[in-house]
Amino acid sequence: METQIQITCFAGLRKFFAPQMEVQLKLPASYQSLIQKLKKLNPEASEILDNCRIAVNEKFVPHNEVKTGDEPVYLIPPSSGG
Amino acid sequence: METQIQITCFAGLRKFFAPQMEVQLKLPASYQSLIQKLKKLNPEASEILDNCRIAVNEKFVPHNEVKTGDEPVYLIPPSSGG
Amino acid sequence: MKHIQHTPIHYANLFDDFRDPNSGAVVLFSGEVRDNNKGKAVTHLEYEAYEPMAEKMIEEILADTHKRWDLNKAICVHRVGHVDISGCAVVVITASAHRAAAYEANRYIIDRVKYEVPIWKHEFYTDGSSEWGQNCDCSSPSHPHHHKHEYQHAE
Amino acid sequence: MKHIQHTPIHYANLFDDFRDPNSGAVVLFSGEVRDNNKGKAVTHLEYEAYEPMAEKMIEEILADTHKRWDLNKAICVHRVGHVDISGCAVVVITASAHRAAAYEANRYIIDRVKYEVPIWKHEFYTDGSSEWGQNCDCSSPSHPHHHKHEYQHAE
Repeated sequence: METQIQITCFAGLRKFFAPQMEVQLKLPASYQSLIQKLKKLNPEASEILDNCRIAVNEKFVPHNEVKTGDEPVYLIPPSSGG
Repeated sequence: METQIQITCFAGLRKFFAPQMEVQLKLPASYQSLIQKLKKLNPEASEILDNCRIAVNEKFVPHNEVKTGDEPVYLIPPSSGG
Repeated sequence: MKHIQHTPIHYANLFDDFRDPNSGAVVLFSGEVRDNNKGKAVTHLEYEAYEPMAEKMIEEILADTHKRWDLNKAICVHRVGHVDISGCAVVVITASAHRAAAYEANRYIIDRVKYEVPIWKHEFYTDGSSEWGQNCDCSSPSHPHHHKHEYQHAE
Repeated sequence: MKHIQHTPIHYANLFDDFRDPNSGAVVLFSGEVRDNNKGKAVTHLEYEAYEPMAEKMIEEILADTHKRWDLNKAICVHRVGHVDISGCAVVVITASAHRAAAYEANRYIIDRVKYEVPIWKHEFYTDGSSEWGQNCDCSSPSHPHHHKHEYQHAE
């Protein structure tokens, strides 16, 4: 059974994806596999997706961590503040 | 024959000497010999005199430079600005 | 919201409010919008942030800074929204008894804020185009990525 | 007199006048009067300068700084006369396209101004005594004196 995961995209990622979207993911799954799924949805976004950090519950999670729950995911492109 | 040299003292030097004074010096003489003369005038000023720079015509002069003219001499204690 | 601000930053006021009789050294850094970048004429920037996380991360960076240096005060405020040329995008102010700490801590804060905190600049050019900024050319194979390795998956 | 000032320094105004659309980084250092020094409570300071030489030397330091770093602007203003606690004794502002130059040049300027330029502080204490300041303990045998050797009899 697949779970619906809400994803928020910031900044340059929005050239490739909607600010908010939902993807189906069979849990448990690594965050890396979620990234792979997004790359398939839009191969042109591969480079920026490879450089993104992932945040859940306002904390960064390692890409190889396994996602078990349906908490929303925030994709964080490289910072360019200042 | 001795020449009258005008000397200006700044900051901590004025604990030991007047802001403006005149000393007699037989020219030519090194600036170091002028410092020696001032140390004799007030031995308590020896330490600060050893740490002073000497300025003539708004430029620093080396202590071993020889003074030939009667230009005024400025004694510059270690800086403490900022 | 202490560190992320939607209105213009008045660093002069920030600085005036910063008086501290115990500090002999105050250092202020202002990151400002240049009229050009990488050879293109810039009209203005727009900054976006993932605000709740940006707030928390700047707070943590300031706390880390206080642990590393003997500081009396440190603040950091970053704009979001539209910023004109010469407008202020980010301000860092540090105060310490002696100047080494104020300088070093100030630079440490801005370096970490720029590389770690989820804030992005969108540059608008006179030719009508726009681009999302990068603080460094991360895709270059020669890029050292020291900041990335150090902080990327940190918590 | 551009660099030596007999009236209070309004760094906020100096900073506001400092806008430069070509600079992405502006660093301001303010040296301020602390309420204590070496364990004694300070009431105020009085600064004295050998003004014509101080003016020329600060001008030269700024010129040297422009040779060493890719700066757009650099100013330095030092007070003489009575300065109260938390009052500003000296301000250095530097602006450059990127921040490394602004930070490094700023610190270079204040270091040289403090060690080389004929300006002196007279500290007044709450117990009624006063003392002429030293920027470092030059009489200590362990003191490296790097600044002195480098600059003392220069020119």
